[in-house]
Amino acid sequence: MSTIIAYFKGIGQGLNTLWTGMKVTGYYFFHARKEIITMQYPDNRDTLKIPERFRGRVVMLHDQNNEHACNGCTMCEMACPNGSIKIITDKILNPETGKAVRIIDKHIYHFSMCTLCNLCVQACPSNALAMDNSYENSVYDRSELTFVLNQPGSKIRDNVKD
Amino acid sequence: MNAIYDFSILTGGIHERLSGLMSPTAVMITEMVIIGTLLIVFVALMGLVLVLAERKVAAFFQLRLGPNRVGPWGSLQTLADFLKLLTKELITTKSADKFLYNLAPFIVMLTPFLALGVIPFAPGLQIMDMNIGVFFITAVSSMGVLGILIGGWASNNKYSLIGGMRSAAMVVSYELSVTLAIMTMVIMTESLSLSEIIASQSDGWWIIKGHIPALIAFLLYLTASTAETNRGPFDLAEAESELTAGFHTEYGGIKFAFFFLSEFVNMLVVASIATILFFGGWMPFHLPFEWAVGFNHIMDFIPGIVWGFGKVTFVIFLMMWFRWTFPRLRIDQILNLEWKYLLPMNLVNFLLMALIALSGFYL
Amino acid sequence: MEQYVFYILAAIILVFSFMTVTSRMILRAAVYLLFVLIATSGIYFMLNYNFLAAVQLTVYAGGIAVLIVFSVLLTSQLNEKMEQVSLTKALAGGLIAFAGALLTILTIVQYNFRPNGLPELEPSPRAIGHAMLNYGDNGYVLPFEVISVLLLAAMVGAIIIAKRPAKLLNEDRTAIDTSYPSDKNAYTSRTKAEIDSLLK
Amino acid sequence: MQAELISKDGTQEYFVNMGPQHPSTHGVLRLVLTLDGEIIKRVEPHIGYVHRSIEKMAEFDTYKQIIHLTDRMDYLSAHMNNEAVALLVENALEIEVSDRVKVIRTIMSELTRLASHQLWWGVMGMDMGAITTFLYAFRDREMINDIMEETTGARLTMNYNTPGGVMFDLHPNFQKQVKEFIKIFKTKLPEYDELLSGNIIFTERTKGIGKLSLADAISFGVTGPSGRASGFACDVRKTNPYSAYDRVNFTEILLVEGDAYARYKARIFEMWESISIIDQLIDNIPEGVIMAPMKAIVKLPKGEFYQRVETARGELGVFVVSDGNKTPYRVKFRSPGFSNLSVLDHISRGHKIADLVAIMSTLDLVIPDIDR
Amino acid sequence: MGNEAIIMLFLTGLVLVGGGIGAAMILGPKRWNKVKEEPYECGIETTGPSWLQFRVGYYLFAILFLIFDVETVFIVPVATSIKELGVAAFVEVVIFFVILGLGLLYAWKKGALKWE
Amino acid sequence: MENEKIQQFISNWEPEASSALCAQFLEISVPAAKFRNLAEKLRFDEQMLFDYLFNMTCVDWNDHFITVYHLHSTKHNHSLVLKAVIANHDNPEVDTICDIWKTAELLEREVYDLFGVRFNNHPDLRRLLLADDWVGFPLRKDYKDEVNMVIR
Repeated sequence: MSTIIAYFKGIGQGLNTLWTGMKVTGYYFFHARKEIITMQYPDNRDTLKIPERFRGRVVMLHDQNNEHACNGCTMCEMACPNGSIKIITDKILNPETGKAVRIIDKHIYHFSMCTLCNLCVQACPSNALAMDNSYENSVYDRSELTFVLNQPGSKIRDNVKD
Repeated sequence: MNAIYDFSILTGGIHERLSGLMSPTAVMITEMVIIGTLLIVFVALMGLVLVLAERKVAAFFQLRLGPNRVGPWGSLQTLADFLKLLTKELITTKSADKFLYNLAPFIVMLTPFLALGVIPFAPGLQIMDMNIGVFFITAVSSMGVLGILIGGWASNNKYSLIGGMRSAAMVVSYELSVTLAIMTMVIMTESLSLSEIIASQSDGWWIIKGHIPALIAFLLYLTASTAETNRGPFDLAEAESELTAGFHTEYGGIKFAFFFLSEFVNMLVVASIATILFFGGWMPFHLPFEWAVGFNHIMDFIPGIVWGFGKVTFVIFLMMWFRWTFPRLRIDQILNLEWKYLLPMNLVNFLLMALIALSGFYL
Repeated sequence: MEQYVFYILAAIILVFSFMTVTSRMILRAAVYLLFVLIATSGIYFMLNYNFLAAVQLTVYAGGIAVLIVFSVLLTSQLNEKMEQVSLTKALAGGLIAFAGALLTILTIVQYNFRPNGLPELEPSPRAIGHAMLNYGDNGYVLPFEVISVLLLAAMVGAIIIAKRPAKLLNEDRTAIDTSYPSDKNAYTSRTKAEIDSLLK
Repeated sequence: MQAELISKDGTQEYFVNMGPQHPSTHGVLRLVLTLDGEIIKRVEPHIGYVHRSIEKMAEFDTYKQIIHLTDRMDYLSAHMNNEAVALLVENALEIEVSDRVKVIRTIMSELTRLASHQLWWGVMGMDMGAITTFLYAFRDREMINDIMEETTGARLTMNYNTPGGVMFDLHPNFQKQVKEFIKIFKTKLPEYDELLSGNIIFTERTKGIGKLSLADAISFGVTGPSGRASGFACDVRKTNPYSAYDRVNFTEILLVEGDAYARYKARIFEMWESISIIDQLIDNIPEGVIMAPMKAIVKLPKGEFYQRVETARGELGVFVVSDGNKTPYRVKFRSPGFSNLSVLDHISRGHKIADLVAIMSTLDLVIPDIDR
Repeated sequence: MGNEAIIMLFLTGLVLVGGGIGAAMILGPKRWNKVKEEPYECGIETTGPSWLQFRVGYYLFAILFLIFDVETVFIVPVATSIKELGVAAFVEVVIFFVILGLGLLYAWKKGALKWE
Repeated sequence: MENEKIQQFISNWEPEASSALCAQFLEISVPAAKFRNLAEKLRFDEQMLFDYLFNMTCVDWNDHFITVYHLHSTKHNHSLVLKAVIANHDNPEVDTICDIWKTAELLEREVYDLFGVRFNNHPDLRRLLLADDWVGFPLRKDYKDEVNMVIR
C-alpha cells in the first residue's frame, strides 16, 4: 500500500515541480515586451553606451595643433607582451640647442597582435598613449589592422621631457 | 450552428457545377487535383506559420525578440529560410544506403498528409469523413516512425543510428498511450468518425462534460502525443547536446526541411485531434444547461473555423510551452514514464471512463 | 477506376514480395516487406473494410515492421550483403512455391462459393464491438476473453525468452566507494566537522 | 581486430567520437567513447586542440606580462587567474598591498565567480535540453559584465590585477551598481531553483549520476565545487586565505553525495555564498592606494614559489621557478580543469551517453583552461 | 470524398516531397568535394563501421508494444460500443483488462520494463 | 606534523634524500631511482598520508631534469614538495606514480609530452596536448622552432 501511495505522491510532486517551472517561463512569456534582454545591435549604435574606460584599441593622443607627447622612448614597445608595437625613430638636430634630438618617425601598432592588456598605456612616461572606445574593428584584410599611431605631419609637444 | 459558416455549401456548389460539365470520373479527378493543390498550399502555409510561431514563442519565453528582420515582425523569415534550404546542394554521404536514405523523407512526409485528410477544421472543411477517423490517424501515424528509423539507419552515421533507434522505441511505446487516451474519449462519443465526435459535443465539450477522466485523458494524451511528435522534453531523437542532430545529422537542404516540416505538421495533426476530442473541434463553446441557451446562441456567431484554429493554437502553444521549459528526458526514463506511469494510468482511466459512461454520471 | 487501383496495388504487392525475398541487403528486404503490407491495407481500404485496413497498418506496418528492423540490428551480418543463394536451393524453393500456389489456386477454383443467407454485417467498428461483446448468437465474447489470455501468454513467453538474467554492469564501472553514507534526499551543505564525523 | 571488438554477450563495441565539434563539449574537447549499445564502457579524452603553450610563452615574459596570458586560460575566471600571478609576485617580494586593493580583489573575484557560475548554470540547462535557461543566465551575467566593463575596461579578459595592486581605481558607480545587481539577483536566483533544480526531470537525470567518492576526489585532485560536492574540503579561500577572505564570513560548501546533482547544488549554494561575501564587503571598501610602490622591473628572488587561488572551477596553482632574472625560469599553471577532466572516465563508465553530458556539464570544464 | 481520397493524399505527399527534392536538384549548386561525402562525426574521421551489431535495449519494448498494440486493436471496437451494451459488457472488458494488467505487472516485476 | 619531524622520518627511510626547508614548503630531493619507494611511503604511511597531489610538473635544468610533486595530506594537514632528480638528460626516466595518485596519469602524460621524461610502468604514455607526430619536446630549454617561436 505504501508503495502505491508513494507512486501517486511521486506523480503529484513531479507534476508540481513541472508546473513551478512553467510558471517561471510563463511569467516571462507574458511580460516579454517589458523585459527583452537582447539588443538590436546595428540599429542601436546611437544609444549604445560604452563605458569611458572600455579598451577598444591603442591610440596616440593628439591635440588641436596636431601635436602629440611621444618622444620615442620605446617603453611601450618593451612593455608590450606580444610585440605589437614597433617604433621607428629618427634623429634631428634641434636648431636652438644644436643637439641631436630623437623624434619618432612612425609609431607602428599591429592591432592584429594586440591583446588590449593596457600595459603600454601604463608604461608610457609621457601619457602619449591611450585606449579609445572603438569596438567595430572588423576588416577584410589583416594588413588593414596595422596602424601608424602618429598622425601625418604631427610633431612632438614642446613641454615633453626626454 | 450558423449555416452561413458551413463550408459544405461551398464545396457542394463546386461539386454540382463540375458535375454539370463532365463525367463523374473526370469530376473526381478534377476535384482531387484541386484539393491536392489546396492541401499542399495549406501544408506549406501551416509549416511557414508554425515555424515562425515556434520561433516567436520561443523568443518570448527567452526574453528575446525573435526573427524581426525579414518582413514585418519577421513574418517572412521562414519563407527566406525555406528558399535557402531549397537552393542548397543535396549531399549524400558515400557510405549511405542511397535508396533508403532518399526514401525516408517521403515516408516522414506522407504520414501527416494522410492524417490531415480526415481532420475537419471547420464545418464541411474535411477531405474525407471516414467512419474510423481517429483510428485511421493513429494507424497512419504509427508509420511515421519508420521514416525516422530508416533515415537514421541509412545515413550510416553513428549518431543517426542511435537517434533513430531511440526515437523508434519511444514513438512505438507512446503510440499505445495516444491510442488508449483517444479510446477513452471514444467511449463517450460512441463513434470514431471525427465529424460525429464533433457533433456529439454540440451541447458542451467533452473535457467539461466528461470531467475527471476526461481531464486525465487530456493530460495523458498531451504528454504522449508530445512524445510521439518527437518534441519538447522528449526530443532525444535529435538531442543536440548528445547526438549533435540525431537521426537527421546527415540530411541537408530540402531533405532536412521535410523532416523539419513533418515535425510541425505532425504537431498540427495531434493538436487538431486533441481539439476535436476534448474541446469540440470547431464547435463553439456551449454550456450543457437550460439557462445557457442565450449564451450558446451568442457563441454560435463566431465562425467555426475561428473556434477550430483558435483551439488548435492553444494546444500547440501548450506544447511549445513544454518544449521551452523542460529539460530533456533520458531514454530509459522516457520508457519508464510510458510503461510504468502512462500505460497503467491509461488502462485504469479507460475503465473509469467506462464506469462513468455507464452510470450516466456525466453532464 | 477501382479495377485499375486493384491492379496497381496487386502489382505493387507482387513486385515487392519478389524483391523482399530476392534482396540481398537485409534492411532493404524489411522495407520492401513494409511496402507489401501497406499495399495490402490499401486493398482493404478499396474494399471499404476501413477498420481492417487500419488494423493492418497499426499492427503490421507500425508494429511488426519496427520489430523486424530491431531484430535486424541484432543480426551480425549487417554490413555485408547476404550470401548468394545457390542455384539448386533457388530451384527447389521456386518449385515448392509454385506447387503451393498451384494448390491454392486449384482449391479456390474448385470451391463452390455459396451465399450463407446471413444478414450482411455493417463493417463499422461499432458493429464489430457489438459482436465482440455479445454472448448470444453470433457473439464472440469467449474468443475476446481468450485473446487476452493468449496475449498474456505471448507476453510472458516473450519476456522469458528475450530477458536475459539481469547482467550487472558494475564490472565495467570501477568500484564506487560506498564507504561513506549517502543520504539521497538531503543535498544540503554541511560543515567540515560533519563530514569528518560521517567518515568515521 | 574484429574479434576484439566483440564483447562478451556477442554484440560489437561501438567507437564514437564526441567532439572536437560537438555542442556539449563546450569547446574543442574530443572524447572517444567506447560504447556497448548506449552504455559507456570507456571515455578517452583527447585534448590539446587549443594548446598555446602558455607556459613556454611565460618563460619569455616579465611577471607583469604573464598576467595577460592567464586571462586566456580559464577565461571565465580571468580575474582570479590574474590575482594568482599578482599574489605570487607580491608574496615572493613580500610586498604588502593596501586593504583597498584586497577588498577590491575579493569583490571582483566573487563577481567573476558569480558570472562564471551563471554561465555554467545556463549551459548546464542547455545541455540537459532546457534551452531557455541559457538566456536567463545570460540576462543576469550581463549585469556583472557591465559592472566589470565600467571599472576594468573589459568584459572578459580584464587584466585588471598587476603585481602590487590593481590597474584602475573603482569606477564611482561601482558600489551602486553592485548593490543594485545584488538586489536584483537575489530575486532571480530562486528562479534558477524553480526552473531547474527542483524540476523532476532534471533531478531524475542528475541524482545518482557520476558518483565520485571522497577518496577518489582527493586522489584525482578534483577541486572546486566538483570536489566539495564529494566532501573534499579544498576551498583555498578557507585553507589558505588570501586577499580579504580572512575577514569575511562565509561557509565552505561541502556536500557528501558526490553525484552530478550534488555538484550542481554545490554551485548554486556557492552563488549564495558569493552574494553574501559581496554583501559584507561592498559597503565598507576602505580608502587607500590602489598600487603599492613597485620597482619598474620586477625581479623575483631565486627560488621556487607556489601560489594557489580558488577560481570558479577549483584550485588554480601557479608554480614559478625563478633564477633571479626578470623573466621566470619555469612557470607551471596547475589548472583546475585539467584535474577535473581526468576523473571523467572514472565516473562516467557504466552510464549512458545522456548521462555523460550531465556529468560533463557538472564538472564545468573550460577547454582553454585544460589545454593552456 | 470517399476512400479514393487516400490515393489523392498519397500522391499529394509524393508530389510535394518529390517536387521539393527535384526543385532542389535543379536550383542547388553541384560542387563535388571528397570531404562532403564523409559522414559527420564531430570533425573526425569515423573509427570503425557504423553498421555494427548494436545492443538494442529497446528490443523487448518492441515486443511488448506489439502485444499491447494488438490489445488496443481490440479496444477500439469495444470503446465505441461499451456505452450502449451496459454493465455486462463492462464486466467483460474489466476481465480483459485485468488479464492484460497481470501481464504488465509480470513484466514490471520481472524487470522487463527496466532498460539496460 | 611539523616539517622537522617529516624531515626526520624521510631521512630514516631514505638516507639519500636531501631536504631543505624553504619559505613555503619543505622540499625533499631524491634520486629518480629511489623516488618511487619514497613516494609510496609518503602516501601510505599512517604518519604521513599525503593523499592529495595538487601539482606535478618538471623543470629542465639544462643538464638534468627535476620532476616536482606538490603533496598535501588532507588528514594531517601538512604539505611538502617532493622532487625526483633525473640526472640523465639525454634519456630521462622516472617511475610512474599514477597508481598512487590517480590524477598523475594525465599529468605524467603532459610532462612526457612537453619534456620527454619517460615514466616507467605508465599504462598509456602518449602525447597528450601536442599532435602525435610532433617532433621534439617544447618545454625543454634547448627546444628550437624557428617557425612557430618568436623570441624577443
